[in-house]
Amino acid sequence: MKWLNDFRELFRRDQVWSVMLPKQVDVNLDKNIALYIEDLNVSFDGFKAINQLNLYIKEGELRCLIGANGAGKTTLMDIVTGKTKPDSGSVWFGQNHDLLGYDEAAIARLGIGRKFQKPTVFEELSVFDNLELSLKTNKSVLPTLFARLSHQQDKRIAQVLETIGLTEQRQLAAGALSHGQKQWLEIGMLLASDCRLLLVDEPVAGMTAEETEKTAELLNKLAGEHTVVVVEHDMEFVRSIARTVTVLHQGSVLAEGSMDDIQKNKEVIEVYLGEEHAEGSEAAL
Amino acid sequence: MKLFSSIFNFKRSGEPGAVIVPFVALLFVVTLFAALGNLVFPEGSVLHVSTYSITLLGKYLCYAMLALAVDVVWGYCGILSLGHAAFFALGGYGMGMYLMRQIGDRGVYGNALLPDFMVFLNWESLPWYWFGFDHFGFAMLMALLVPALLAFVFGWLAFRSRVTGVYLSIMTQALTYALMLAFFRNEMGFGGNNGLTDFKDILGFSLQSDTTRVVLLAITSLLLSLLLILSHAIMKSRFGKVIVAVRDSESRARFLGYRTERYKVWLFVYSAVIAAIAGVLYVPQIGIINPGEFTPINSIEIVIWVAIGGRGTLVGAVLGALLVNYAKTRLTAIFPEAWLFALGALFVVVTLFLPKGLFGLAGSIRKKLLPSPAAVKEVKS
Amino acid sequence: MNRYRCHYLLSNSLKLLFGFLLFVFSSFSYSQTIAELHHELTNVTLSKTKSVLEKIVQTDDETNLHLFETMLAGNLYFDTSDHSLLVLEKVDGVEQIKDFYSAEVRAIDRSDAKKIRVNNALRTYLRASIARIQLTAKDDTVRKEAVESLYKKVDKTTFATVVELRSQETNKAVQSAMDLLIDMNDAQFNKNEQQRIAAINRLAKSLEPAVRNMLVTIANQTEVPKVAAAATQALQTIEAKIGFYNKLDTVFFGLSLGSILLLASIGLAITFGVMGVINMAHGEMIMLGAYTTYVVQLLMPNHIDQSIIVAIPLAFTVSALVGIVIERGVIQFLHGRPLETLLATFGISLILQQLVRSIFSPLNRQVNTPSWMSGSVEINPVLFITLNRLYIFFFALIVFAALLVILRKTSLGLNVRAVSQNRNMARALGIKTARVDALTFGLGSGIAGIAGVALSQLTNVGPNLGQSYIIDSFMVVVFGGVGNLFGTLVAAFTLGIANKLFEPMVGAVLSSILVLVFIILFIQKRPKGLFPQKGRAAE
Amino acid sequence: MIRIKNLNQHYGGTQILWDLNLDIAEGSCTCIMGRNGVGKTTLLKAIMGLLPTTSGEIEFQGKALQNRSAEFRAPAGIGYVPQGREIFPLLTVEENLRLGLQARNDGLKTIPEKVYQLFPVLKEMLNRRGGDLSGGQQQQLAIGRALVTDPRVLILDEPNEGIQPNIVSQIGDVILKLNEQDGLTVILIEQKLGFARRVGKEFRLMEKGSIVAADRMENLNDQLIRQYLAV
Amino acid sequence: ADTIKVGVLHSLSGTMAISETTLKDTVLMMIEEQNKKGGLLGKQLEAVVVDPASNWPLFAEKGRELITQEKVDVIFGSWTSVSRKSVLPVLEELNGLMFYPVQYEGEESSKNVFYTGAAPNQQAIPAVDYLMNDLEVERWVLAGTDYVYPRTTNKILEAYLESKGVAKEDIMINYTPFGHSDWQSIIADIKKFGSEGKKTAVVSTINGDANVPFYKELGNQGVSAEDIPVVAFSVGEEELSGFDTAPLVGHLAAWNYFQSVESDANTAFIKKWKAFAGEDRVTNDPMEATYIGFNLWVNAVEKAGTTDVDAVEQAIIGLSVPNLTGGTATMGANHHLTKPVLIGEIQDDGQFEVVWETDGEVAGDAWSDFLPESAKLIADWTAPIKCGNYNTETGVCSGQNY
Ligand SMILES: Nc1ncnc2c1ncn2[C@@H]1O[C@H](COP(=O)(O)OP(=O)(O)OP(=O)(O)O)[C@@H](O)[C@H]1O
Ligand SMILES: Nc1ncnc2c1ncn2[C@@H]1O[C@H](COP(=O)(O)OP(=O)(O)OP(=O)(O)O)[C@@H](O)[C@H]1O
Ligand SMILES: NC(N)=O
Ligand SMILES: [Mg+2]
Ligand SMILES: [Mg+2]
Repeated sequence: MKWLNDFRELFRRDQVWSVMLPKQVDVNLDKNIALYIEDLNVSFDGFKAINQLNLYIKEGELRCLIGANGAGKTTLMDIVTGKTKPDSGSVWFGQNHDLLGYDEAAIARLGIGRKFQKPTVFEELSVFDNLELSLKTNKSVLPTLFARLSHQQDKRIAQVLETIGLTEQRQLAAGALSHGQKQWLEIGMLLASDCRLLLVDEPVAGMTAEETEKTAELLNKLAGEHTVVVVEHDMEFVRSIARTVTVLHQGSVLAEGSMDDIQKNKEVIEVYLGEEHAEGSEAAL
Repeated sequence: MKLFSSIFNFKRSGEPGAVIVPFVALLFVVTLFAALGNLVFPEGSVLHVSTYSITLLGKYLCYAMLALAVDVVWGYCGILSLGHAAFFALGGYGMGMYLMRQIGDRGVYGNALLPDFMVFLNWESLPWYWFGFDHFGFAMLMALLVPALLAFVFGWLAFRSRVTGVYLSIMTQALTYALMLAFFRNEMGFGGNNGLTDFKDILGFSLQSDTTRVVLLAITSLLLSLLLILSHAIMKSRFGKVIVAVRDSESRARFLGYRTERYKVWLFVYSAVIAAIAGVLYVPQIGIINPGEFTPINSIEIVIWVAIGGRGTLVGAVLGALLVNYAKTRLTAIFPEAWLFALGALFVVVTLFLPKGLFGLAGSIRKKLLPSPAAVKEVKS
Repeated sequence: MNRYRCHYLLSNSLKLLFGFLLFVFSSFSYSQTIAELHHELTNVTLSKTKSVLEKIVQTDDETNLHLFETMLAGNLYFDTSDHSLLVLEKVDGVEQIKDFYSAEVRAIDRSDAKKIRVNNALRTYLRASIARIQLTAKDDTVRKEAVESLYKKVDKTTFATVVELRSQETNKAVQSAMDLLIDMNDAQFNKNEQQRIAAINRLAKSLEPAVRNMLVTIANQTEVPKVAAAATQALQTIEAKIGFYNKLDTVFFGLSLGSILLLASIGLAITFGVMGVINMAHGEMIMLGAYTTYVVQLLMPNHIDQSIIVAIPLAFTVSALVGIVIERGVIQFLHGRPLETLLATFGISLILQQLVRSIFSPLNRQVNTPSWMSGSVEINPVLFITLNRLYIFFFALIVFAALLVILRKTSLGLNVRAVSQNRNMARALGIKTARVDALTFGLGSGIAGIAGVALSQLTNVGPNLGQSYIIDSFMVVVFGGVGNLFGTLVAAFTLGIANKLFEPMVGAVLSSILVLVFIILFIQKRPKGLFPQKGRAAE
Repeated sequence: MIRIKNLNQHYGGTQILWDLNLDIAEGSCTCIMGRNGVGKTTLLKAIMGLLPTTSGEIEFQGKALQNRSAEFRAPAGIGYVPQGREIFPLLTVEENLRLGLQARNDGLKTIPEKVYQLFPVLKEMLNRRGGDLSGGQQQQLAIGRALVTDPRVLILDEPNEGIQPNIVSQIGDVILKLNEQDGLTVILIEQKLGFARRVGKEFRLMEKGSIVAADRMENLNDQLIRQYLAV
Repeated sequence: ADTIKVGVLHSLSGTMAISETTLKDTVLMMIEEQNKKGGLLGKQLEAVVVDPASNWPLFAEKGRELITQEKVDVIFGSWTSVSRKSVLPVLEELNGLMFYPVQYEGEESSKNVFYTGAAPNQQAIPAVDYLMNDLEVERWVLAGTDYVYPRTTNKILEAYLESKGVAKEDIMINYTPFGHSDWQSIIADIKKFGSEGKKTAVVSTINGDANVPFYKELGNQGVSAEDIPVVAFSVGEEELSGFDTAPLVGHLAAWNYFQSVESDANTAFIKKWKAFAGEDRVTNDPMEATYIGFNLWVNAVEKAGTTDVDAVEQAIIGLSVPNLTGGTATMGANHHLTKPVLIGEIQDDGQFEVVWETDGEVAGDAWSDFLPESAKLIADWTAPIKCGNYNTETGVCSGQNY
């Protein structure tokens, strides 16, 4: 009877027709919380990937999400960005946006950007074009058709290129980049998009120690103005950026706290860190 | 216009764009030459161009436009439409209906109101959907609007439901197949299998006159040039980049905030309109439109023209259409009983040895001859 | 069970019997008249033949059955020189001219033997006459059929004969056939109203069309209202049953169409569904299979019944080999460019079509149906299942099962899936991708060839054969879900049955259109077909 | 065991490997390092025969490989764990593993238990599609699959990418064990110095498509690191 | 020119190649023979063969090519009505000449076309008369492929049957798409329709490829000619050679020629054909129409002393040549021939046996008398009317393009 409800909706007197409402209301962050995730559940063919998960991310925070392989970190990001629909639970962006009711594009337009675990870029477009498409602009059809690269935007892209060290490859097709370069490009796309909330899945996989450091620096700089959620397995890296760390295990939160607390946590050591990375051990070879 | 400013900026725009201006110029020269050759130079003169060649050229150019339409969606957005002949045919039927109404009482039964095929099938009155088609403007509007609307509805349904890849291809094929069966039915009121034919004149000009033919050819050539330039401009715009991005990774584009389904729908509609224009121009030059135009094989052939020319290159698609159709004309005349071997072999050989089509071949020959400075730089870096 | 076949066997054995009898009696037994009549038969025009036959029937001569059957089969000839009757028979594909009476082979020129022509009216008359003679035949089924042939129309004397024979009849089936005839007679002509009604009530159990037509007539005769009412009621019972059987019929038609779609598309489910080659030459692989069947029949003209069994492995081999050549020669160079395969295979399909056109001419070729596949099984008078379709239905299921086993249980099956998903990684694991590709494409093509054998039994064997199935095949594979064999099975039967459900309502043309629209709309609901690839990787 | 001489390789018009020379001794455990994009993956692909090489020689156990097709190399004893995992996404975990069996020379028809001991998670997921696994799980599957082929030399391209820390150290243990106890030759591309130092016995540094430094791991000093690995 | 060029416009590929290739061969054979006789007007005939590939617009293009580029003097071509309709404007514009050899729906008479196949009154109507009078048929199934020829023919037949007092519910009409291959339901329906007591017959205008599956299903479902005879207008010897006719013996076809007809001309023709095309080849009605058309053209050219279209057009009217069934074919002023109508029964050797024929030749009627609008029209290309669609009520000619 969905159509009946739709129909009724059409004649509600307390509101104008939904099509006539202004398209997007800005995100309300009164409570200083950017992302609410409550009682979330997802299962795939009976396998529970996310299990009664609750998580709150503060506005401007840089949050690290760690957890065993298969704990559900990527799946969580999938849900927030609208790729996967959960079985139950709620995901709100600010006070006024129920993300579960939106599709991917709408969520992205709210200012939620994402870097994928497996680097995904537009392989046949040049590095430059990849960045151009990521810019924060009006992304409707007509404006895009008549859009022109402004001087500012051009400069912004140049800046990003510089940051990610791909200035020389700017006209190269993104598909021809090496794995690590693609990682950088994707980070660059995040930078260009100037998102409110960044979801970054394993940014330093395949990077050298020094590049890792540089990434950490970058993310630290982003935090504050942007809300950043980072998933990583590189503990050194996590330590270098993290203020709060959340540990996921089998789809729910196992522990949350500062890096030091986490590294002491017996359970976390057992299921995730192993002795090597436990607090007090010969840390970080 | 911003759109057009980018066209002339060839230094940055890479290869396909760079040849559009020369190609359009060539097209103009050929058209002019053909027009003069047909109208001014008498038969027997070396410069004479026969009416046969004019109609043939007109047909090729319509097909070229059709190839352009397919290249826009397939080459740039990866939407392999195996049903574009449907839009072409619908446009053609729109024009055909206008031409049919122009016959007036000059039909064999002398019935001013009804086309002949309705008379001998005992139709009492003109069906409602034929009304207005005696007005050229309305008929042209419908000839473009109906295919556009069909493309919109089909695209809106399919792209919104995220029907992609071969699923989409086969559905477009189902679409044109269903339309073909429907138009075969005499009850539909479009002349059944025989379709619409025996046209007399267009806007008062006799279709049999050479001048009309030449003018039609010139219009076709002009529109083809315009559409080529417009399509190029669109593909060079940011819209075009989004389209390519959608082809690469549609979901990634969505995560960047692009409503990819809308981009696809509009591109699809644009392409359908090009196909419809091609159909509109095709019918008066060919003199018949019938459901055979809807056959799925036709749509597959269009795709082949594009592939042979080089997809995603616009001019390549146009050249592919011209080449294949010229080859067909020649081969059917030279080896009426074995030309299919030659044509089939051509398809196989081009696919195997020219993965990027003829246009790609031209490009790589040029590269070999004069390596671009950019390439040299890349090697060193 | 099989009408033609029974008839054939019977007439052969009777011929032997008569040959023997004739041998014994030939020297003295012919009355003047029958010989004269036979002679007259060779001299009349087609329109007068019937009157001569009527006179022959009057004689009740022993040769009549033989004469009528030979004539009915179109084998009765006469010698133009002396107007003696001849029989033309084909023995192992060779025509033999025999003497009608002695059954001895006669050494006369074929052009000297002229046919005694028959037309439909004569055939009807001959059949009725044969039936009358055969009411006393030895064979139960022959007797039963003789009685049944009287349902439509029976004359007084013959009816009396039946009534008389009924008391001596021992076979149950023949008895009930006779009873039905008697009931029909009673229902119409019995003076006793009670008995009439009783007969009508008994007839309500029968599904014979003749019974129904008769009841309609009675129901419309209002002179005796009670009888008419009984007839109306009996009709209702019958119509209800017929309605039910018609539904069964539709289902069977749907299953049959489905099995043909399945056969046609199952090879494509491999080359396209599993390997990802948009194989426009698939239809031509089917065509090659059909032509192989034709060639096999040419090579063994006297063993049509066996030819089709021989054709199956041969068609598989031919199409598979051609498939392998295509794969090695063209498709292997197009890996990772699936759309280009469309182009190249389209070119190949043009070449193959033109090739058979050049070799076999553009005309359709005649493929005969083996006797064991022709005709139909009569389940009851309103429900027949044609044998060829029944066999093809089971054949399709067997082919499907075999394929499933190959893909699920052999390493080829695993390897082909691996290769199609990630060619380079498969190579890095030591899988011989070239071999896997060739074998798989060969398998898909070979199965298309087998489909050709089956289709040769139903449709044209001509250069366009493949064209007419290619669109349907793609539709089925896509509707079922690319890469899912089980989906292909379900899709084929769904589309088959849907088509046959729509057809009686809106006609064949609209029903095809409706099915297409249905598919288009369905795909909106399930963009990856009935059985989509699920999971993350399917994105 | 593997000897590469003057290897050159192009992508289209761009040369990636420049006269590359490399020697891998039997039983060694060599770590190849270098910045992003210097051509490490390209080198491994060339060894596996997945890319056509322009010129040069690749020798394995004394036999020239460069003209043999890729299919030949796994049965010859090279196990490959590619960068980016390259799992067959629509095959189940078990099928992914079973594919490795065909490259074995001993005709074994069942997946060796050893693999499950090393990566218990695989046993749990046997009937799941490979593509559904999490990134880390896929990585384990990729290593497991390479081990199923029973290789003489194991080539790993950044095997720890996306792996949880305790498993990383497990993988380190596994590699050490395979190398030291089973005598398996190992070539490893690794960006994380710590891990490289722990398991590698030798190192090779790459820059712009050539090997620019080669030595025992102990001798990997800060100067080299700064010169070739820093950004 | 030193040769007289004869254009052949028949599809050699695509769906119609099946039927049309034979006609191309027939023309080639006739040309060869004529050349052996010394050609025409002292010149050799030269065939120009093109392949319109079953693509209807291509007929117009190739027609133009033949006339303007190849400068042919006459064209033999076309099979389907739509292909003829496609090339017709070109013929009229360029004043070409074409001989069309296939039975068709009528409703046409062009100055530039001679129709040597049957009009509906030379095939359909006599066939129905035969069924009604000789076989006492009372119920009718009109089954056809969904296109103009069957539609029109069935319209005419429907009007005709109703005029003979057949009730509407005793007529069942069924259309199927081109190449229809699944006949199960339709034949089951026909069986049902035919089992209701009245003698039933099927009048089939099923065309081309759909016939083989149709007859196979007919045979398998056991519909015998004695129960429900099928009389076909588009099934000839050529079509029958594509299948096993044993189960179909007794079903009928109406044509103006059968291979089995015994006449000296036919025997000679068959012999020539077999020598030309192959021992296993058969002849059929459109071949006879091509034969007649060719001979008429040759005679007309000789009579006119030129190949000029206008002269030949006038010369040919009233000209007679022997047909292959022992009679003569005379070209009427309406560009249609006189033809005998024959009804044949299918034999198990794939031939037809004539079971009925008209007493003499029937003149072809371009405009059917059984369609209200068309009944008013006549075609007469002789003076003073000189028009293909002359309205006898208004006295006006319409629809001419030259
Ligand atoms: N579409 C799917 N179908 C089936 N199972 C799935 C699907 N998506 C995820 N899973 C399962 O859900 C679990 C969580 O996966 P997820 O990718 O979120 O893990 P993760 O925390 O990101 O791990 P990693 O650190 O290894 O990337 C895994 O066990 C995975 O197999
Ligand atoms: N398909 C390709 N076409 C063109 N160039 C390519 C291609 N693949 C890689 N390259 C280029 O080759 C160079 C080497 O790539 P490769 O993948 O070997 O680097 P890598 O050393 O493995 O880097 P990473 O540590 O990031 O994985 C890179 O500069 C890349 O841009
Ligand atoms: N004229 C016909 N049969 O189309
Ligand atoms: Mg993950
Ligand atoms: Mg790499």
